[in-house]
Amino acid sequence: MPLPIGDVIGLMVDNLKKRKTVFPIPRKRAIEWANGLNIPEGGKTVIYTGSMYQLLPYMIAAVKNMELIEDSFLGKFVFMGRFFNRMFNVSAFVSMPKKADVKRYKQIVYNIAKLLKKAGVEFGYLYKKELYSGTLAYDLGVDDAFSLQAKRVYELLKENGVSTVITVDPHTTNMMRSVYPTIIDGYDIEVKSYLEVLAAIDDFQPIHSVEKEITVHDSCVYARYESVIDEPRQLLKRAGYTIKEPKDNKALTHCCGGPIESIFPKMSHTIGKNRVQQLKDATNGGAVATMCPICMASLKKASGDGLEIEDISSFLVKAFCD
Amino acid sequence: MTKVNPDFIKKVATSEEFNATACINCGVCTAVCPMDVELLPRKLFRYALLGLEGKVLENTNVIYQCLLCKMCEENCTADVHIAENVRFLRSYISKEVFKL
Amino acid sequence: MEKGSGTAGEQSPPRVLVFSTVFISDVGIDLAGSSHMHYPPSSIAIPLPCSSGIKPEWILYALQHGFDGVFIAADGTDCPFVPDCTDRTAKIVDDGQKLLEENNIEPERLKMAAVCSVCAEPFVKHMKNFQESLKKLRPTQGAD
Amino acid sequence: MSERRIGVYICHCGGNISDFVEVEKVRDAIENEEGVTVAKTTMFACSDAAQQEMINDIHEHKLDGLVVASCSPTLHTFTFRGVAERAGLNPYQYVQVNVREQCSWAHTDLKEQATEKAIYMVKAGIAKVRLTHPLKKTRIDTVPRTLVIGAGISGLRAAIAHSDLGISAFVIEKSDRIGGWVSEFGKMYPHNRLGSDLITELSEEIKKRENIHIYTEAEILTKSGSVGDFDVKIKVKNEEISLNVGSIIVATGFASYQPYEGEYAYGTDGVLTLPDFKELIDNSKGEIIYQGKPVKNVTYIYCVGSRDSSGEKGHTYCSRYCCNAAIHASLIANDVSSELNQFHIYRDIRTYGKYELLYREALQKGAVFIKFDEASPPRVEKSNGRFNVQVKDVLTFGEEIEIESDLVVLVTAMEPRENKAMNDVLKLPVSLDGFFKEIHPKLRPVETVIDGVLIAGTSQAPRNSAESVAMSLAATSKSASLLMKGYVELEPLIAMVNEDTCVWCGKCSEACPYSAIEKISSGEKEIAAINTAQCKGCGCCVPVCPENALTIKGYTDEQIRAMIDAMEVLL
Repeated sequence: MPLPIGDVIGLMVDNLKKRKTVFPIPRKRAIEWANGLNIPEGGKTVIYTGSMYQLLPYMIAAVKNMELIEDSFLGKFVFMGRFFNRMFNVSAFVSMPKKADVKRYKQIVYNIAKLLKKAGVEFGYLYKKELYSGTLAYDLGVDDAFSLQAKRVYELLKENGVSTVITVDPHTTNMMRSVYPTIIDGYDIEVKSYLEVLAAIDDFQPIHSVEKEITVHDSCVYARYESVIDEPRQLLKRAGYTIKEPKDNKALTHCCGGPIESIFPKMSHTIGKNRVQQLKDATNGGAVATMCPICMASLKKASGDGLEIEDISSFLVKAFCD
Repeated sequence: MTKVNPDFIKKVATSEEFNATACINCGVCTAVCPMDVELLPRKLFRYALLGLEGKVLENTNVIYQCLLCKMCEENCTADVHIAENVRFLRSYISKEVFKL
Repeated sequence: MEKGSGTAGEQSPPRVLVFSTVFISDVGIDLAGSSHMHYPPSSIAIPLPCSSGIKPEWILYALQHGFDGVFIAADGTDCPFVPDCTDRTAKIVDDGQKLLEENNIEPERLKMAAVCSVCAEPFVKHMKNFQESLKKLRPTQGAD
Repeated sequence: MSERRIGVYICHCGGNISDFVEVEKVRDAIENEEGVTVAKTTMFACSDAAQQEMINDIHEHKLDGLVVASCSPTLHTFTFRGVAERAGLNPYQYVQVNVREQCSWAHTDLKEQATEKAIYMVKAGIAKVRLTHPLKKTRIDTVPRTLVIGAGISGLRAAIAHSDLGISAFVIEKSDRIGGWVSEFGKMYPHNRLGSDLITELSEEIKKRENIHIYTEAEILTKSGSVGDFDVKIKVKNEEISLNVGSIIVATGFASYQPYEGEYAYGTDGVLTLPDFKELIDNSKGEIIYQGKPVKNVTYIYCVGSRDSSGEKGHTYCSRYCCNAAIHASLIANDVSSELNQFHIYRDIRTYGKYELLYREALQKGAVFIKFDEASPPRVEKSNGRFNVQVKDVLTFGEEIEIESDLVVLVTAMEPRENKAMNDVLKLPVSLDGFFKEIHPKLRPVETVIDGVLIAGTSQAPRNSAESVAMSLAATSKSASLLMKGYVELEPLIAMVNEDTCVWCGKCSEACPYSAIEKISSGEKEIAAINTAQCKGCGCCVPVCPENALTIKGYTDEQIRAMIDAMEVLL
């Protein structure tokens, strides 16, 4: 028996409305990736994480719990969680992330910022003020909650004088670049993915030589929603990697299964496995590069230990940074 | 036997945000869908267009199973905004059923 | 040349001369062909303006010169020339059958039916039935 | 050896003939026939190149006879007569042999026998040509007047178009008013003008003209004479009037299919035919009210009386106009009441061309289209004053759906009008569908086998008013090109008298349906003489002559015997 959809969504929506994020995590956890980078607070151009990478370890843990109760009688009691969640941060209790996961996802955002710095991009960060983009609420069709969140984000950017946003994941890119303008009148924020920013800087050249075959796993959202297809390839190529393409790629990329993980964990896993097979068929001892935290989590889970899967930024820092 | 609900047609099928009338029923969307669920998305949209609210709600699970990955949309010959339509059905259910 | 009938075991199909009409029955026969309806290829049509203009002598001549039967695909009531075409053609058939009898040819070898401009199916049926009934008759008397 | 020099061309017709008849074998079999000078096969005998080749051969080999073995003579007799004429060969020394419709297509199952049959047919054609003589056409002066039968939009428009060209038109209309169906229509697509306004406009235009005469409650009684010069008797109310016209335009329109009792609950209040529904909405303002109750849901059932593959109750053909008409009506209904819920239960939507815009508009306005299969038609039941329409939707692979409706509209077929009395006079061929039949749907779309009698509008096939008017103008241009030339040339394939053997018994004259045979004196005796303008070449006089003195040119005793002889060969 699948989980009661309405209640699972309700849990997330309640969180979004009350705690401004779907999976509430301690604020300091969300910003600790920036330690040691000396990124100024605020500024006209800011890096915007939307907490996507930082949330992932918590989501992985939460889904694990859901998976356990998906087929058990406990599934019926999810609504009770929703009821208590209004008073206590239930999801934070039930989902204790693995330390290794926290570290891995923190490192990715750190790497991205490092790449931007190395390329000479000047940017700030909103630290504790930064908000979740609301993407999950949007996907689940909870329009009121989403639009509330979108407006919060826009107000935040305006209050801090931000005019350009550099995003680090496809979902936040899509929300801030393509969806917000449809619900916010006069929306005037320029939004670019860090991959687009880096690819456009011709002077940004590698300092270490790398030799490896990398299979590119396009994110559905980057490839089909935002047409970010060439940039990751350009950067990998510039870095010196040999690019491999899986059977379904670019605009016809195969989904990792991640988007439905919070409601249909098992089905999501099957989709992930199908994709992993395609990636394995293309990869011959090399690695797979993802560019979305959800893709990475789904594929890692589906592949077990059989395949090296890393965020594209991890491969890029090896060539471009010291 | 499922009853047609004209109000549902007014709220969903003819809503500007739901554009499945352009569908030519070719079925490519269903063929390329990684979910491999017969109902997604062609038949589901057909239910919506016909005003079969009962059938749509009966399949709430399937509506949330969509990955919104847009593989179908990329291959759609009739330019149906499939992902947006699915999202619209979810938003309908969120409001009308889950009361969110 | 000789007629190939009479070879033991395999009798060649009866040859039928069809007198058709340019505006009506020939059009019906055309339709049978356009619709790829099959009838025995040993039926061949000579189109005339109107079935009321057929000479009984021609019928006798055909039966004496290699044909086993003559079928008049008459205009019937569709005739663009004369409203009483059926009666006129029927008289020709009467006269023709008398002429055949005088010449020791079975009158059954002459048959008439109205075939309209869309009578594709009836025509095919007539051809098949007429061929069958001709097979039951002895070989043509007057054949060379 | 014959002194004749005949060219024989055997057509592949792409593969229509050559796929089933070995044309080379046919050529080989006939090339040594007596009189054959040229024997060729050709891919498309009707192509310009092939025609030119024939002309060159006629010149080069001084040919005096031409045989083309190809398709039905109905299609290309005039084409190849033209070829002969252009090459200086008398067109009546040409014979077309129908090895397609009457051979290759009819015997696709027996290739060998089809080839043999084709050989006989071509040999017969050669035998016939061998006995041809040059013939001349008869010239008849035409009268610049036309008779239009039917005063609907097609007939009225044809009358005005004739008048524009200086040709007088007599319009006869069976009913007591002009305008036909269109005069009863409300808003029409795409201009949204009222049908009744269109008819008023035509009628005003006609009033201004002196050379158009309209007779209502009028019927045709008799017709004699020939193309260019018909004598017609008409009955107007109780009066008989004689008219002399050069052409006749038949624009008698269509009838609307009447569903049988119980067909989709027809006969129950609230089940309407499309014409009834149009009347209802044309007279509605602000809200559609049926029998005192407001209408909220309307369900249309398409193809009622059309596309019945069994042909038992309805017609087998598609009525073509109805998808457009029903959708257009539904949009007008939507204009009257935008709150209306409309359900279209269809088999295939055939809103061709610009009518597709109507379909789109209907979709945009929220109409629901449900596709059904002929094998499981919708069921209509009435309960508590409303209809419950049940249908299996093909596009959801047979989902059973129930629609509550206040009205059920049966989108009914167009069918041929009952015209027996008229057609007893005109003798026009009728197609399998019951509509009047043209000589050729593409090449001669408004002409009938009766020279000078043209068909227009829905008397010929189901079509909408725009298409009907287009056909009526096509018929007008055909009629006018005939009448404005001042004369027509009649086929010379008519009767002739053997003056030596004729002894004037008068039997031929009695047999002639056209009063074309008269007694004349020739030297010491009386003989029969043929009036070449009256004779139609039917041949009715031929078998009645006790002296064998009559014959039809092109169908002489010698020719028929020669054709039979040519086919008298081993099977």
